[in-house]
Amino acid sequence: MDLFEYQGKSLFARLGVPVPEGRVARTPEEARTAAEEIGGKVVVKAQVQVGGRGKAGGIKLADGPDQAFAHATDILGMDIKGHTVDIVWLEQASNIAAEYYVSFTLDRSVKKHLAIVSAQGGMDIEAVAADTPEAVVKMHIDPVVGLTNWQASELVYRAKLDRATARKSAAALRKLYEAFVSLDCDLVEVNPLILTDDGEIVALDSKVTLDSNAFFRHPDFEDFRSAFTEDPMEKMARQRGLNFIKLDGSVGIIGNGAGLVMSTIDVVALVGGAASNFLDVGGGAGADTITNALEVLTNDPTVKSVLINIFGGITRCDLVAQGIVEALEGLELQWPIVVRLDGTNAVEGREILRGVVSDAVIPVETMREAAEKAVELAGKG
Amino acid sequence: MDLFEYQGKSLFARLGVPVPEGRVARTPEEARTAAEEIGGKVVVKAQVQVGGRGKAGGIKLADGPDQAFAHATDILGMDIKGHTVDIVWLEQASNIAAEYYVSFTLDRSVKKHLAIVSAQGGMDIEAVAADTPEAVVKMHIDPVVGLTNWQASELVYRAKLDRATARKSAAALRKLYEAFVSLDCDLVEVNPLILTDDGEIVALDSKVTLDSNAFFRHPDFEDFRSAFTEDPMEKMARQRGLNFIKLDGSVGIIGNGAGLVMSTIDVVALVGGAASNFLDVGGGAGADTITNALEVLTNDPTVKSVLINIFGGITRCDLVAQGIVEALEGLELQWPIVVRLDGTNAVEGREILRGVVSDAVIPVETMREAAEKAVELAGKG
Amino acid sequence: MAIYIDHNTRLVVQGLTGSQGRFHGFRNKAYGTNLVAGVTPGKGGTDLDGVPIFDSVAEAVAATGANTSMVFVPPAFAADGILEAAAADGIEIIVAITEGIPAQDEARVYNYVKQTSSSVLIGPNCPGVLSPGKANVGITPPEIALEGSVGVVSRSGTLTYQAIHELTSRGIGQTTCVGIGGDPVPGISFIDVLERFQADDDTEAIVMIGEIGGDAEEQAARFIEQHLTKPVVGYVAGVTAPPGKKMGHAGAIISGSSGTAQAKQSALRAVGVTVVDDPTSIGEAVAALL
Amino acid sequence: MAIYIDHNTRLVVQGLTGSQGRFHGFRNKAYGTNLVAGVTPGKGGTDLDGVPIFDSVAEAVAATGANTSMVFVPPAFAADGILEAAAADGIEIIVAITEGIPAQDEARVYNYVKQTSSSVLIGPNCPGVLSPGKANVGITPPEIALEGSVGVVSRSGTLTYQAIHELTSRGIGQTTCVGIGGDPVPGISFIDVLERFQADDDTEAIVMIGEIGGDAEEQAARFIEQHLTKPVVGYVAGVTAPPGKKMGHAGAIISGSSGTAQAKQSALRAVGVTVVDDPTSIGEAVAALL
Repeated sequence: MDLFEYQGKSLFARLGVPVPEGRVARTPEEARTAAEEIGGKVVVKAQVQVGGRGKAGGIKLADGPDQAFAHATDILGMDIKGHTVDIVWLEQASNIAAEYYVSFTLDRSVKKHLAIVSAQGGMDIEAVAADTPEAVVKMHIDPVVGLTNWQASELVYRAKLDRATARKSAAALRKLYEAFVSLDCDLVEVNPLILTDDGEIVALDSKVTLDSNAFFRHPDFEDFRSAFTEDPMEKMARQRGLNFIKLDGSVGIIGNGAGLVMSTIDVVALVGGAASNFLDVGGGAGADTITNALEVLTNDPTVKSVLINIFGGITRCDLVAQGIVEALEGLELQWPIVVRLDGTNAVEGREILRGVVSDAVIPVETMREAAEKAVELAGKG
Repeated sequence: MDLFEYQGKSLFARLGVPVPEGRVARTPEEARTAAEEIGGKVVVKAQVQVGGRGKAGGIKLADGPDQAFAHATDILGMDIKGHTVDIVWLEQASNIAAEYYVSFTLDRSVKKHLAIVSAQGGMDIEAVAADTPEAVVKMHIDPVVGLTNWQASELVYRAKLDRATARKSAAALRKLYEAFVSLDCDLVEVNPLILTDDGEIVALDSKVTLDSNAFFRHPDFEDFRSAFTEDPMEKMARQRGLNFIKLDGSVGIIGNGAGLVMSTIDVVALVGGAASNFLDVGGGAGADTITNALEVLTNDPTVKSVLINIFGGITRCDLVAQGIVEALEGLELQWPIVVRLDGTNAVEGREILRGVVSDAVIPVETMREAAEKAVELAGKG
Repeated sequence: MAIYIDHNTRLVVQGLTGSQGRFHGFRNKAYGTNLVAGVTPGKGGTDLDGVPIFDSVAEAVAATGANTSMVFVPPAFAADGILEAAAADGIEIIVAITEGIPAQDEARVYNYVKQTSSSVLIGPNCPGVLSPGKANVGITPPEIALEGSVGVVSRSGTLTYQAIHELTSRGIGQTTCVGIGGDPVPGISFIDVLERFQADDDTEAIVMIGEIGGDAEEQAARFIEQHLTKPVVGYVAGVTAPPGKKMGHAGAIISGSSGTAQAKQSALRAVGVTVVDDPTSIGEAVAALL
Repeated sequence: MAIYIDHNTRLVVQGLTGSQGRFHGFRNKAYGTNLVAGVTPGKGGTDLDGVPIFDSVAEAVAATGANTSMVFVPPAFAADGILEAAAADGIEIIVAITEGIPAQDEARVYNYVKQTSSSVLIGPNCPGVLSPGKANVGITPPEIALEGSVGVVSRSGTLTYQAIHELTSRGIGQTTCVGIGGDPVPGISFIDVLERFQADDDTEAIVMIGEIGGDAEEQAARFIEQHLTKPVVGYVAGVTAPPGKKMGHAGAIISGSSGTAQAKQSALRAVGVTVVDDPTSIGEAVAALL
């Protein structure tokens, strides 16, 4: 789960990473009050889960409450790469002496954590890495013992961060790594981590991705979600325990297992169609799960046909068929459903479907055939 | 550094290990007040750094403040194996359903931590281990990852602790191990760890040895010492950075390095004498260090002669000789000093001593010769 | 022959008394797998349908000679369960089925097991291993499989079934089918399995199913070029996946151009792998190679 | 020949710019040890009397080809320093001189280094290694040593000097003198050193100095019985030490009857070691065996 900048900073503060003092505002008036409370010059920053907000005009310096009000008026409601700005973060303006880049993530390739540090933060770090790779220092960290003192120190010196404040930088790296591990993050990125005029190290931005598999250890993290403006369909799917992502085509896809669903989307594309979504019912889906999945798709006007592709393992095909029958009875479905069932109890499932076969429910034998039929139907719809 | 029971329990409480509510008392009157504050039946326990206080009458149950006063009167001032009782600990009496033994320490033989757990705590655990070794479960713990959940669980089940409260016992083991590691202990021993009538797990005793090498991480630990009645000579030596232990003989020993000093004591015994102390000046001793060491020994009336045995490495023999000369000038020494110098700057050191050779300062060539001479002089003294 | 599991497998199931553990453990037993023990702390000394239950893996191994453990415990405890299995002398193969283990736990456990144990870790979040006609340790429905000469290895659960199904429906049997799981830090990787298939005399061809994210397929391609003489049919899911979107597997995150399905397909084709666009074509492609 | 260090040693000193590190590092250099670098974070790019200083061991190794590191950093940072040396590719030998490292740090570092690195850790809290005529890495005063054919291994610092002195004063030289340190969790133990002396053609006899506490001497006795053909002279300090008293080395704690000097002497005598009662007799005893 990707956090807003201000949410990530609240986590940094818990671990003792210095962050500028700031306030959240959802209206220009709140922004004015926030600026008054903070005092002095403040930075008004759009809170969106996408990069490039600075270039898009989503970050502005205000010399006081009135200008904060004006900037918030401009920024709130702004569209940045498809994300509408509902929240601004106002924080004390910093005197920047140097801007660093720091991140911690998992390097799947070597199955260890990876630290990336550069003295050239604040700008497009990918461009820095491409143009001057030696300016971007990478180091693997064994998750068994974590980031050691010597590694933090070596990162600071190899990346050529300011030598006079090396210990403070190394300490900040250790705390950010501690946040990465103890808060179960998939990513902790700070760009820029700044050195201030008076020699302090401060996290001026935050990009934090939380591992939702670990929320049982951090029950309060669920609260972060309340700040997000979630797509209603994605929210509905999530609340029903379904893994849903909206796509651009017209064939609704329901399947069990992420790999099979991805593959189904590919095959739909291969035969000339386009999926309108990714919807994985997971393992062990019951009749209810299938009904729920179909109900989610009724909210999507772009769907013209639906493909249900199930290879039963834990999932039983008879329950899937039962769920389809129940959906036909209880929901007003506007599109035909192509169904392919294989694996556990497939024979029983096909038998159940036989009773409802019509122009609206079309059983097929193979995945490819299913894709072809669903695409054909979508073209007609 | 060995802690008193109540000090160890204060550390357990920090980590969330349940301990009975209690108070310290140094007078019978304080004991009465403590018993009033605690309420109900209380146990009055002598605080001494030696085992076997129960058998010696150092633990008594009181049914209220008056009896607590009476017991404290009996116990305070009592001598238990050479230790005078200055402090009693009063705590709420517990309803004991079962008594376990638990300890965590380092197994030097395999260089890993060792957990020892038994369902037969409360009594002499060494006898249990000797008579029924299968009742004492041992398990090694890799210090790199520490005590895992499965290990805590396996310890509980293998040691046959109460199954209904197994999770609580395992949690207590984890917390005690956490104390052992995070508080830098050489030993954490709880005998008994009890199961109460109402199903709680409580540490009813504590034996904690702190690693003084790690005090830089725990500056508050130094405060524990204020409760100890330290031997004045040992205290004086400690304050001067000398490693001193009182022994029973008449030959004072000063040397550099624990191994050399131990060896010197052995050789003194070999030639028929007995050392009055162990005094290691450590590496890099200066003239002051030697003067300090000699001054410590002036407080010991049992000393009849002193043997200074130095093999200079970091330590320079000329500085040692200088220290002896200064001590002769500044202190009133009641005994002769036999001096053996070898290693770094030994030639210079012997040259310095040549100026003060007398019946009171006798340079010798070898360690054995030094021992023989010192023992001979002690016999005359 | 088969790899990882066969007639010599002596299986202990950690979490056998849970509903999933029980269902799949006994389905594996019904298939002929030698299920010797279950482990559930606190239930030691009882039995479940004749299978003895122990408080710990060590006790189960001591009493039954188990050499393979299947981990079916909830995500919050699964990492600890893997450590327990790896620490038990005698457990050679650990098959971790559990889905949803925190990534930080996986990273720690993977590295620690590698540093301190010779046990082979398969998964977590994988369908397990099936050696048709010999043993099944995992959740793959065994009736779709057929004993034969093709090795199957896959990052995706249901696509593994799909691949097995395509082979079996053409009468092509399998030596062993291995689901390595799609999590960020899987135990064994493609390379480990490819190496075993190469060394297995009965395996004549290999089916490898990849997906977007990471570079495991690219690493496998380099290994195939250097060490494999047997023909490989490959399939990679996620060709049309939008960049940067998570697709249910935490593993399936595309970063920049690396990790795309196209890049993986190209890498595999470049080393002679027959890459198909559609899982339905897997059977056909293998048939053409045998 | 010599063991651990010789003419091929390329030494980096962690903490060379501290007063102790400087004194001993340059005394080692003066003896002929090839001191190639110092490491002090923050002082990288400077030099000390012509020896280049680096911010990290990895940089020092990359720039100078150092293969041996001596750790001379304060106790609070020494465990981290050992980890750094062990992680640096190319560092084969780590000699940790620092005294006073917390026991919990030692336990963690020892096990982690063993699990993840092939580096040999000597110490901590040891006088180091001296191969007379070849190299000195540590704090042993080199002028007391003489090149020759006796190997010395000891848990105690000053008793090592004493033993070397007794040998040299009788004209008996040494191949290598190794102080393994008296801390609760030393890196290499007697057995590791005895094994190297046994394999070293130039070493004809061995002097082994033990002390009370632990069971390292008893373990060594078993090893001597099974693997050693060269004569060994042993000495154990602490015969008259009162039970249960600490004698300055945290290691020197007696528990019950095991770990006593008498038990150690008996164990060594039982496997043919010539055990002397007095360090002054070491030279005589060795002379009788050669």
